[in-house]
Amino acid sequence: MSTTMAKALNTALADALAADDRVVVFGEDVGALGGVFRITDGLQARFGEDRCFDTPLAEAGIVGFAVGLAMSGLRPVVEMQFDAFAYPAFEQIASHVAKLRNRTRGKLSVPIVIRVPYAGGIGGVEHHCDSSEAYYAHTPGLKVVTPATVEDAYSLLREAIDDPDPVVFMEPKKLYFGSAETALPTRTEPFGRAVVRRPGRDATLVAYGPAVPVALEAAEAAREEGWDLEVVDVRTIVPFDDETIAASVRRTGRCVVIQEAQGFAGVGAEIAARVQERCFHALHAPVLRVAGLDIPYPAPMLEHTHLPGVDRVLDAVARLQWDDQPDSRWAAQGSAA
Amino acid sequence: MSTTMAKALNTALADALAADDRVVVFGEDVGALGGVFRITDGLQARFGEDRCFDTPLAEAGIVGFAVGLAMSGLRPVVEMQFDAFAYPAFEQIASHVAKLRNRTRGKLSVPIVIRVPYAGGIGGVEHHCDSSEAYYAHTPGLKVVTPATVEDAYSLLREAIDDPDPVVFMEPKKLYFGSAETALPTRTEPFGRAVVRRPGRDATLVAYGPAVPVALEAAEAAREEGWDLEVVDVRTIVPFDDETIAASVRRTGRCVVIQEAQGFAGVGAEIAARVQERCFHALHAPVLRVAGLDIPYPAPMLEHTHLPGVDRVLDAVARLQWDDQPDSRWAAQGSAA
Amino acid sequence: MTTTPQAVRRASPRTRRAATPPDPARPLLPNTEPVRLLDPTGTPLPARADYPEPPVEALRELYRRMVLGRRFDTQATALTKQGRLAVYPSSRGQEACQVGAVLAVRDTDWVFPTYRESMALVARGIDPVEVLTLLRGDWHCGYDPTEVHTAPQCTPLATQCVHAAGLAHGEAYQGRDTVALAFIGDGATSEGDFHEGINFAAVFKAPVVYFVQNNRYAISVPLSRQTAAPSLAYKGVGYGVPSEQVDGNDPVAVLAVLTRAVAHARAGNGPFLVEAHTYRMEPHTNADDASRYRDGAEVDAWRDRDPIARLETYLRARGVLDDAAVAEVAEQAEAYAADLRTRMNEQPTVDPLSLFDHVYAQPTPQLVEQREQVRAELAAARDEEGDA
Amino acid sequence: MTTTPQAVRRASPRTRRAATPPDPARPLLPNTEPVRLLDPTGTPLPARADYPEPPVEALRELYRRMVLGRRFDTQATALTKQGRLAVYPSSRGQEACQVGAVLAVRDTDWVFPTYRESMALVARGIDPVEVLTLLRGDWHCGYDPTEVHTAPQCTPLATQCVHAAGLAHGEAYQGRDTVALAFIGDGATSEGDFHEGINFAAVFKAPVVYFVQNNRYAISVPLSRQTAAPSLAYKGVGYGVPSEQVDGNDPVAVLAVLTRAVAHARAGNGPFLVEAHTYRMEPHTNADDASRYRDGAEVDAWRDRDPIARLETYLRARGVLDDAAVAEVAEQAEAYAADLRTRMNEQPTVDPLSLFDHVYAQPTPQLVEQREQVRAELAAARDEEGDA
Ligand SMILES: Cc1ncc(C[n+]2csc(CCOP(=O)(O)OP(=O)(O)O)c2C)c(N)n1
Ligand SMILES: Cc1ncc(C[n+]2csc(CCOP(=O)(O)OP(=O)(O)O)c2C)c(N)n1
Ligand SMILES: [Mg+2]
Ligand SMILES: [Mg+2]
Repeated sequence: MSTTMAKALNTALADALAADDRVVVFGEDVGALGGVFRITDGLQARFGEDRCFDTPLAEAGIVGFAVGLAMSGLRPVVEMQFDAFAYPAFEQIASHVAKLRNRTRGKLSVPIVIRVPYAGGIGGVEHHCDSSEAYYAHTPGLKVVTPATVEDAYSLLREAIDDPDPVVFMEPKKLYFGSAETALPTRTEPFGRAVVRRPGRDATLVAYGPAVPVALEAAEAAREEGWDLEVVDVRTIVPFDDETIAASVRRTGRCVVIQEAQGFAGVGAEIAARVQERCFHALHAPVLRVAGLDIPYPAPMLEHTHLPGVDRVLDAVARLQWDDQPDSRWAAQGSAA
Repeated sequence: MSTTMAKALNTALADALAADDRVVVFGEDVGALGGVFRITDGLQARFGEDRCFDTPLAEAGIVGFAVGLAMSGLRPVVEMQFDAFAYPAFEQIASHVAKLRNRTRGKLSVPIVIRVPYAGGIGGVEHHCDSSEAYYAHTPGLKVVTPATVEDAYSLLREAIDDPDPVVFMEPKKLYFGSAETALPTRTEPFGRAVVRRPGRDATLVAYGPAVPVALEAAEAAREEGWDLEVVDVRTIVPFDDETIAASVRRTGRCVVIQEAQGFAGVGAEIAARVQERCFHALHAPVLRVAGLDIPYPAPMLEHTHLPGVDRVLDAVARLQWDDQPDSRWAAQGSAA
Repeated sequence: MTTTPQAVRRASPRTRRAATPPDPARPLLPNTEPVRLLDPTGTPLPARADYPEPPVEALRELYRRMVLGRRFDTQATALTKQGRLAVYPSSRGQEACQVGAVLAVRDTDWVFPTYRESMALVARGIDPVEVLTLLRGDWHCGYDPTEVHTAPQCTPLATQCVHAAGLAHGEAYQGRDTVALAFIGDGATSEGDFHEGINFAAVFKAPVVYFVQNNRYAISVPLSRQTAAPSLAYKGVGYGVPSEQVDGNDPVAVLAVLTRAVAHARAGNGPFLVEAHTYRMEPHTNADDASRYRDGAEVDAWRDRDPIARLETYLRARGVLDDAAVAEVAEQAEAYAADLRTRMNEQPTVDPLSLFDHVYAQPTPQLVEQREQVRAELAAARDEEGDA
Repeated sequence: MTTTPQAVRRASPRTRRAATPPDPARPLLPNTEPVRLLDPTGTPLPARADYPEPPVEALRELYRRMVLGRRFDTQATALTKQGRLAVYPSSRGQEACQVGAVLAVRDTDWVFPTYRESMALVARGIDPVEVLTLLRGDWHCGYDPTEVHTAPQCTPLATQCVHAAGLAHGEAYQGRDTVALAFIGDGATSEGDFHEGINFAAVFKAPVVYFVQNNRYAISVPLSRQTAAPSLAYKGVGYGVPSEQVDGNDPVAVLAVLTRAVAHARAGNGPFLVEAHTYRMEPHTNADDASRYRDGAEVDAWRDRDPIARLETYLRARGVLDDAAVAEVAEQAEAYAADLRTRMNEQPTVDPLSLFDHVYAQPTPQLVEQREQVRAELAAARDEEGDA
């Protein structure tokens, strides 16, 4: 039967609450309202005010409170209402959530899940569409996971809640209400495994979260141009699956990395750097990146200009030097050498 | 005469305060104490409590207060006492400092300088040695600058204070008390220009901030191995100088990027990705990175294990496939293809 | 004999009071009951020395702008239904606060609004189309903050409390007697930035009035989840900031209390905290479903405390407002709404390349590169259209 | 005739008081003067009903641990001079707070210390070498927090206030009557996390005692730059949290006030805020130069309020402490310091590869890769040594 990602996440939370008394779900408007995206819909009614509750409006408070609850033996799952509204919690996340296990040689662990609805494409106004995954991926001690399919949404969230380490669980807003023919519960590949969503011979598109559907669409469109593209879904940014991705690129010899976030010093840069480190002699062209512009996320009217779309992906694929001519794109600013 | 970077920064602040009434300097312990690193030493005595003052102990407050002061027409220069203690200000930095100009179509600008003593190598305890530059470099609207020489410390800080945009000014703690034979004031290359610190033919070492002296030392040591290495100092991470770096790598055909920060999704990844995008056909080997380990910064006794040192740089240079044999390093995990 | 008078003096209450030091909290604490000058029916309560009633002309102007404000608000809500606005947070029911507060400050003072203050901004005289620019889907705040002395509407909660402290201190530092008026909601007082902002203002004696509209909900979360304090106005004493609470649906009281708070700040006495007890009649935004967290009975109860009806009744009773005047204001409001409607129906033109203009004063080489890419894409798209 | 009694009644103070509602702030506000049971010379003040004096056995133990604590503190400072510690923040002068607070809680209660609380932790019975592990340059907190019910010493200021609220709520949720004792300094109360932490505790009625050691400085910054409030204890009312201030150099008063605060929390009444007025006699850390921001006269004035001398005088006067007992405690302290000295002189062995063990429960493939690289480097280094 048909299920949305929102429903899969909601069911994963319900099943986790039912399976383990130590699981508690809290945040802003997650109780009676069920969350502004309804991901916690019905949980308070079913599990009671103690297990699913609203807190004072303070994100550092929410995350720090979760740290304390975890110290007492619970398994908190907190919701940040929107990506940019997790920033007030950054110190708690970077200096405590990420480091407490290490600071105590594993005596204290912080099995917290921080759910972050992120990225755009939903016509949201300023501060509601940030792609903040790189901030967390660059912080040792955090796991960073982002589902692109309904099946993964359920399975990865259950795994995140069971995981002994803190997980920043990045939920692509624009995929919340896309649905798939699937029956819950689902169990997909574990953390640390990327998945080939579409096999192809000519080039590899590496994407995660909101960029995965874009990659698949582009691969479809590329067939007309005669390109047979492989699409790899990263799924878990930390831990990262070098093997699957390197294997794919070694096979295809070409690679484009796609992310919605602003490009500079983003996760896509890490992927591009890793791929060329590992696949240099298999590459026929540089690893190219398609990313959001290096600007503050622009509100509804112009978000389509910002978002990496099929055309930009195809442009990049076209620049993968099929004629084995060096890419002229950088010549303008490059030195003559 | 001999001058330390600390003195150069202190003089730059004094000269800026003297040159422009709108400049104010504040933060924690910057007044009577002159800052825990004495960078603001003597400023309050010379310019008065109005121009250089201590604030309540709250970093979001300090940065947000600076935003308000900038709105009133002043040019605030704030000190974050240590890198990790800027995290409480992350929301103010990412959602306001970085975006206010854009949100008001340039009607309101935020010419703030946020000084961040960062990185390690000084035997500091936990939370006092983070390398946080990537968080800021990934945030559009911020300029991110980091001096590696005494001359740049003065010149870049003066330029940062005069700049119409917010600048996160990252000061490598371990270089504070290194000195150079130079007379202040100095005027060096402007924002957006990387500088070749050491010319060489065989390979390019790209580094910034605390990694620059390491790169120079490594280049010196490499001569014994018969390698003539070029060293490029990035200086300003945002805006980034593609031309100088790409020109160097096109010349040498090999590149190692060095950063002290944990490697994953760091600035070094961006540099590596950019270099291979622009210089693919000139490269004889993949662009390699030498970075801090992906762990929380380890306190004094083990920081030498964490910090990228000369040996690690030389190891990387040795893996630049001088014999044109593919790097076997990744074979273990790589697929057979 | 001689001992008696001494004995008496020693025993006298006055001496005893002098012996125990006065409670330093007293002058900072709010009245235990919200200040109220009109009862809910619009009947005047006994005049009070601490909050003199504002002049009648001010009250008539207050009435006029509240009517305009409500009409603006209903029009904006209607525009969301027609898809002309991406989203709109209504402040219906909070007219006394929205309008009363801005009437208490000068044009040269600075206002720090949240997303909730669209009505306050039009009451301040800002072009409603500019006020709605962001909400209709553009990427900037619409108005020029330096011209209207009003910060962009602030969404990251409570962050504006610190900006207001800085702006106020900076203005004073430059010898100007500007006051900063910072709006904030009940929920946002739980954020660290509220604490840091009011504390900075107090320590630097910055002229800021922190105006908390306690409308009892933060989206769906009731006040009981935000604080265990007797009321939010009791937060001031912890910062050494004098505080007051006011009936937020009593327009006369709101204007009276804000006027005193602004005078306090302008006189160099530092910040002042005001909590207004009010209620949001509409959902949080048009996208919200309020039935999930509050029942109609509660809303109905507040309908009886309508601030506009309350003021109208009072002004009519005082004989300074008659049918003609009421009709004229209503007309003005309709004209205002009609003008807004027509202007909002024109689809604004936004240039994609403008996205690169204000990220920095000068775009970085990286942004120039990206702008050229977008420019090329747009050209290609135009060509295709041309071919088609 | 019949009217007279009524008239009297109407006029009587009692009726008038009943007419105006009681101030809800009253029960939450601290005493206007810090609670004090001994004067600075150690002379007992009149007993008070609200804070009964702790039993004499507790006071003798308090004295013993304060003497040990101070000896530990001077020893630690000495170790920095010998390069055995990377840094040490002394709490000399704050012994009454450091020891009095931990004696007020049970072993099963949780303590949330800052970098300043090394003395409090040894007073709690944690091995001093473990307490100093981080400060001697290792990368972890030394002790097992789950065994000693004590969080790692917290450096990011005020962040522990939120953890304490969460821990306390989680314990209650699981049916345990644990109390959380959160230490915090005067400067750190300016941080947003103090505000958010105490507010969460208040809203969830979590059993937390927030204990502010107001030692008048945040490194070099005086209290006047942290707050304009009458005193920090006045922050409680804004959260609905009862508060008290105490003379932090009066060990008997500190123990009495903390004991009541802990009982309040354990009884399910929610958090309690205590401010202790005290003074840091040493620089902020051994690396600090206090002469830059305070003069010797100020320090000398506080020397006269030494908490240990104060308690000793009192206990001797009460005849429950004599030369022999004092000498024996001094001996214990010397032995304690000597043991610490010897154990700290052994250079600890730290395995570089252990850096990878606890970043995650299982190292990521990336960390495994990096560990192998470091392993290889270490092997190579050993070989070179071998060759040499
Ligand atoms: C830092 C931050 N966290 C969360 C949000 C999402 N959010 C927007 S409005 C709102 C409720 C605010 O309630 P209140 O402060 O009472 O103001 P009101 O909406 O009632 O006027 C929330 C949680 C936000 N904008 N900023
Ligand atoms: C978030 C944060 N900002 C800054 C610092 C640096 N710092 C360490 S101690 C200190 C002063 C703290 O003063 P106070 O809270 O009064 O505690 P005390 O040291 O007096 O015990 C500062 C600014 C920090 N540790 N954490
Ligand atoms: Mg509200
Ligand atoms: Mg202090």
